[in-house]
Amino acid sequence: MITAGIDIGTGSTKGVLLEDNEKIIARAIKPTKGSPGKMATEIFNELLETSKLDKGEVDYIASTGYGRYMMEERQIQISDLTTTGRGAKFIYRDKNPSLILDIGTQSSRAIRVDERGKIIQFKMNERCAAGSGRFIERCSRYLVVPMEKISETAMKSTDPQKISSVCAVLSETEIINHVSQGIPVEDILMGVFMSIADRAGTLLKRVKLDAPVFLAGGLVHMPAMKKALDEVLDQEVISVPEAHFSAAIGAARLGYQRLQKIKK
Amino acid sequence: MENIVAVKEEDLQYAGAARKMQRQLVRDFYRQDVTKPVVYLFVGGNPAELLRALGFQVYMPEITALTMAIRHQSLQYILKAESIGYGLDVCGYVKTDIGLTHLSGGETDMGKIPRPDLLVCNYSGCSVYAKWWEALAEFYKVPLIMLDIPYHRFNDPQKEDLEYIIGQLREMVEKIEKLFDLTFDMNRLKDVLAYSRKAEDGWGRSFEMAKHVPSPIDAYFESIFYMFPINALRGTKEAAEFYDLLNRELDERVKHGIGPVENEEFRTVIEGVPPYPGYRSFWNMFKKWNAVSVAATYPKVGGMFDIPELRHDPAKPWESIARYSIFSYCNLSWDFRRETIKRYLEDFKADALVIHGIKSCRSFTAGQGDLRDYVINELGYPALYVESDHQDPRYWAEAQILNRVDAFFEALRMKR
Amino acid sequence: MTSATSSDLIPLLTNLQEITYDIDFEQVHKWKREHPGKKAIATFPVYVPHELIYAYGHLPVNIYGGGEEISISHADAILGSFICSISKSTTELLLSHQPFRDAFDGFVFPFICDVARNLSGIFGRRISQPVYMLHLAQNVQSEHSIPYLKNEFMRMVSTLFPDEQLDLEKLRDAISKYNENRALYKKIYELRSETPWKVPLDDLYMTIRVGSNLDVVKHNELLKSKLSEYEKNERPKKDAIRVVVTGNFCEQPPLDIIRLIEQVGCYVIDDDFMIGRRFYQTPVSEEGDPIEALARHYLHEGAKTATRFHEGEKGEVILERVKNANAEGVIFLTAKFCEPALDDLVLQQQALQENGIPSVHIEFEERGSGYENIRLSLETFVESLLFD
Amino acid sequence: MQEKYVAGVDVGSTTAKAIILDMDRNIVGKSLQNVSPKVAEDAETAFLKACQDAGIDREKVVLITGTGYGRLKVRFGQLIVTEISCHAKGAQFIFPKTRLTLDIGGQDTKAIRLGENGEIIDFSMNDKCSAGTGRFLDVCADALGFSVSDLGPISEKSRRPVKITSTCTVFAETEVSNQLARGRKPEDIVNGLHYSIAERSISLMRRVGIVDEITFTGGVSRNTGMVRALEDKLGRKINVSPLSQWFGAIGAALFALEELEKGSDPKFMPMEVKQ
Repeated sequence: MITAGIDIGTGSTKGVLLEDNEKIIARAIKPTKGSPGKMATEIFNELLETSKLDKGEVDYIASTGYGRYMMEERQIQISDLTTTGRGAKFIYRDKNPSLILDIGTQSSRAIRVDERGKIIQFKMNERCAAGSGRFIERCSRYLVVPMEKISETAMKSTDPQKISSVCAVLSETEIINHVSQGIPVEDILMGVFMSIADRAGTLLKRVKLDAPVFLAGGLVHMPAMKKALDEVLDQEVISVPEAHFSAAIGAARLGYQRLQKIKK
Repeated sequence: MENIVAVKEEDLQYAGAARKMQRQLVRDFYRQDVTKPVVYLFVGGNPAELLRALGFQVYMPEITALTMAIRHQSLQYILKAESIGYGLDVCGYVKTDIGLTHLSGGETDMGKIPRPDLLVCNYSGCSVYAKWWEALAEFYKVPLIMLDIPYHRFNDPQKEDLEYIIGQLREMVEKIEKLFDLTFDMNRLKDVLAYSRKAEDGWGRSFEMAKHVPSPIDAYFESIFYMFPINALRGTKEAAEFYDLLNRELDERVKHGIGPVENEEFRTVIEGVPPYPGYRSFWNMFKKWNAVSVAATYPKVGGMFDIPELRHDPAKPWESIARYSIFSYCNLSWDFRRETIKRYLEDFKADALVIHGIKSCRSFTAGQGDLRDYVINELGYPALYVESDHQDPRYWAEAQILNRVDAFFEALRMKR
Repeated sequence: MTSATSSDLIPLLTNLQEITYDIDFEQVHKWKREHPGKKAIATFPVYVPHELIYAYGHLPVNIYGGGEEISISHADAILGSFICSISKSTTELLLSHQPFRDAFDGFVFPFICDVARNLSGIFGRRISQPVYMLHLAQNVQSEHSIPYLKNEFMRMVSTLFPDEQLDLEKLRDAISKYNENRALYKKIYELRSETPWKVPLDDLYMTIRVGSNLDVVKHNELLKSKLSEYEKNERPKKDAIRVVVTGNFCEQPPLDIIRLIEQVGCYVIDDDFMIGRRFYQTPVSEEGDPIEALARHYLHEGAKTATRFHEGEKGEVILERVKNANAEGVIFLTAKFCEPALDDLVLQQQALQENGIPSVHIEFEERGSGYENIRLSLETFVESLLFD
Repeated sequence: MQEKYVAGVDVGSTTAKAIILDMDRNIVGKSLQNVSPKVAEDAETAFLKACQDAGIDREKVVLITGTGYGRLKVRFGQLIVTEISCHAKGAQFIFPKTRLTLDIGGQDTKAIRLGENGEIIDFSMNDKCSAGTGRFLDVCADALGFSVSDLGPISEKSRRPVKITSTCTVFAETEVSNQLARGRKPEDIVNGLHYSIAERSISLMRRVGIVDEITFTGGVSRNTGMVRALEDKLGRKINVSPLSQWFGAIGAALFALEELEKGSDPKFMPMEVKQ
């Protein structure tokens, strides 16, 4: 049986095709631009192309992410917290994770899951976005360091300078101050990662930080993010690139679950 | 104008004497051994005299919290409290105290903060007090006594309000006698009250001194240091002696025309709780413009001791404690607060009002914008409003505050 | 006071939402036209003894800010940045909305929190009508609290109505009418607990809230009519989870959020929306000194909400509510910057966690930035209970 | 008499502006320079470009005032004045009857009340939150895929402005995306943003008192949609000038000039300069 999970996020849209709840036979990712609904369809078509499957051969489509209601082809929509928990549980299945940290474009979430990946508790960042990926994008623009280089640059830091402001935009004033005091760009950037890690730490403590932390979401690629988290959380956080697809995989797996139920 | 003798401040006999003694009192306080039962009280309108007379060691978590903030140590405790569920918008005092005492065992680099044996909630001017003590009572499983102080709304507190407070004070004493197997001794209370009175008279006099031009004291930035004895040690001999020393130092400064800045140019009244995490920087913003605060409301959070009728009185023990408790600054109606600020602006020959609003304390802050409007449009004084927090350094945006303070004094100078 | 006839109810039934959220207070203006010489008194949440005001023949009205109906343009400057929406929008109504100022002949702000208390001083400076800050007694154990509170209640009415005398018989009558009001709420909530699908949450909410604008007699009529409507309701039963919603509500969540809770698949069995109008579960004594009865009831029978001092039972209170509602989880829905609610939340969530009861915490504002994050949290919460 | 000039250099969070004045208060040179992490260099570049624009040697400029957030980076200058004083002064120089100025800047929005002689009576700035600042527009323009300079013309097409309620600049981006997804027209969203900022700006102006004449300064004042929204909400005309971005720098240069005329020690010299 083939189920599709499409995660329509604010930054990018991700999709997977899952065969019999276990095997990922196709995946796709693109930045979300324009209409989220159309984006979802595009990703879905790309999945069909890669897997050489016909639309009719996909048994169930589950959408997730902020645009989950906008995908017309969906059979069900599920919140991205639920799917991230399930997906991460599957991706890291041999390590039996219970704490998942999802740092996305607009918000960060700490999720506590049970044995099956079911959410026991979760916490999202409060209304200001200073703890999210978007903040890094702004810093990249302001400090004139391209996004691809941002992690690499930050890793060169020897004396990170934390940002204390709670507002993403007003943090820029602080960054300007750092810049004008002649603090090197790498130290400011690493400080930015450290500040995000600090906020993530607070979220994790809210759901109780008593186990290894597994990363999901867009920032899993960045070594600087991992390094900052390792330091702030005082443990080695676990991250694999595939975790970027946590929500999509989780959606596909929950889709499979629904399908089983319907068939009964 | 006094005859000015050219003397350098450091040559004076009492130069820095009060500040030195205050530092010593703080050190001694946090290093003292715990030999008696410990009671936690709030600063505003508390019955410390009664508890001292009953034989308690008195602690005020607000003072510990601000001491941590001024030493740049508050954030770690705030984060600890947030990690057990206290929200971003909860009062920083509450979070620092819970993070420090309940969650970290009270260990600080100044000494250990003991856990309480008794909590007395002197509910005067701050509704968070009740929430805070309810939580501590659950964390520590110790008795909690509510002492409900009615809000000040009338020109004189009415008989019924005083009776209500006095009735509760007597009930409190009886309850403590039973709980801790103690005996209340009126003579002891009167001795404690006499020390309080002496300290309050001295503290009150130091406020008056700022009427001199130039003012010998910064009635905000300096007085905040000098608040420690009146708030933490009121009713002790040390506190009474401290204000004697302070006044000697101030008399000497007046004699030689010495003030906290070299060349007093602006006299301000300051309203609001200070930004402890950025205290020094904030002070420097004023110093560089030769601005001295000549009166301030924050030093009166422990009591309006600039008004002689509101000081403790061994001749009227119950009544003076009750009357005092209604008039802690945060328990005052906006009518009274506006009048007080008007009085300060006029009596102390001030040029302007500076308001510092904080996120944590809505009791102090909610309505300060209305006050600003009143001062500018009804009294005709310039007023500046800046905002941050008294505990949480995440709200201290130095560049922005500096910008506002500089622009304010630039404008005052241009008008001259 | 004229008693309402059934035909009077028709506009209420057809325009429920409009009347509930009317910041022009047309119902109040109408009442005043019908009762020349009588006054309308605005009372801020959570609790003010309306019976006393009603006993003088005047109309007590609960005010709940301007919600989404008014944009904040003046109030930010007066109050500062870190202040809850209801305080800001109430101040905005005062400063920029004439029908609001004209509707009321006096204002009462009870000491439920520092901001509400301070509002009394801001209002007092800007209007000529009497403004009273009601200091509700917090010491439930002291024998001095009842005499103090009796005196405090009388100070309130003598500030509002300096030249009028209180008739104790009329006060007893008022207590009886408000007791009926409370009994009707209780019945509706019992019906909701047994058959939640019959009582739509948003309709129930507005039915209670609209009483803020009405004479209690008329509101009792409305409640009776609604009760029989709900009893006959044949809505299908949904596969939804039973929850308790708590927020120590002074500031009311936007109607869209209330609807959202039901939309994502919850039956709200117990809530404390409009807690001020449902402050007592038991009737106030109609015997003896009625002023004392009100004072005693406040001290010993009042709702255990965060804006009152009540020691050592926060966890028990919420556990009891969950048990009585036979609920699967708790939604904490608190107003941004509401310190009392944020403080109590910690102890309550701890108690739930220790007892294995799932809960979720959501913050709201009157004029939020869309409800996407709130929807996300609610859906996740429901999914965590629904999916295997 | 020797040929002499003064300069004002306004170093903001995104751009640095410089103005050269001659002794008769004529603007003889101006420049605009993007700000990079090398703020001090950018400030100097802005100054040199202005000299070039005026066709003079930098040595002819005898007194320079730095202003703006990066004012301390104007190390080649002698005076430092906050942009609040400078904006007000610049606005009153161009529109002498100005009694109230509104400056919507990158991170700050400020309303300044002025007396007849240019003295600042009162000022007010946005609080700890960036909602209602110029950055709010930048972010939303980005989300819509427009450049900031397009916003004015686009909003003119709007018939039914969308109500934007978000108070957070970063979350406003989501709101904009959601509105787009719901099929609202871009012009209506842009117009809604303008009204939302106008509302917040007017709230700030109220704190100091709304009095005639009002001059709208800063980069955002070139946005015709923003001007229209403000005028609509205020119910009166406001002054705008093609020079509005330079008001801070003009004011700064005027302060320098006045100091020269006084021949006295620089009075507006905060302590940082001495450090």
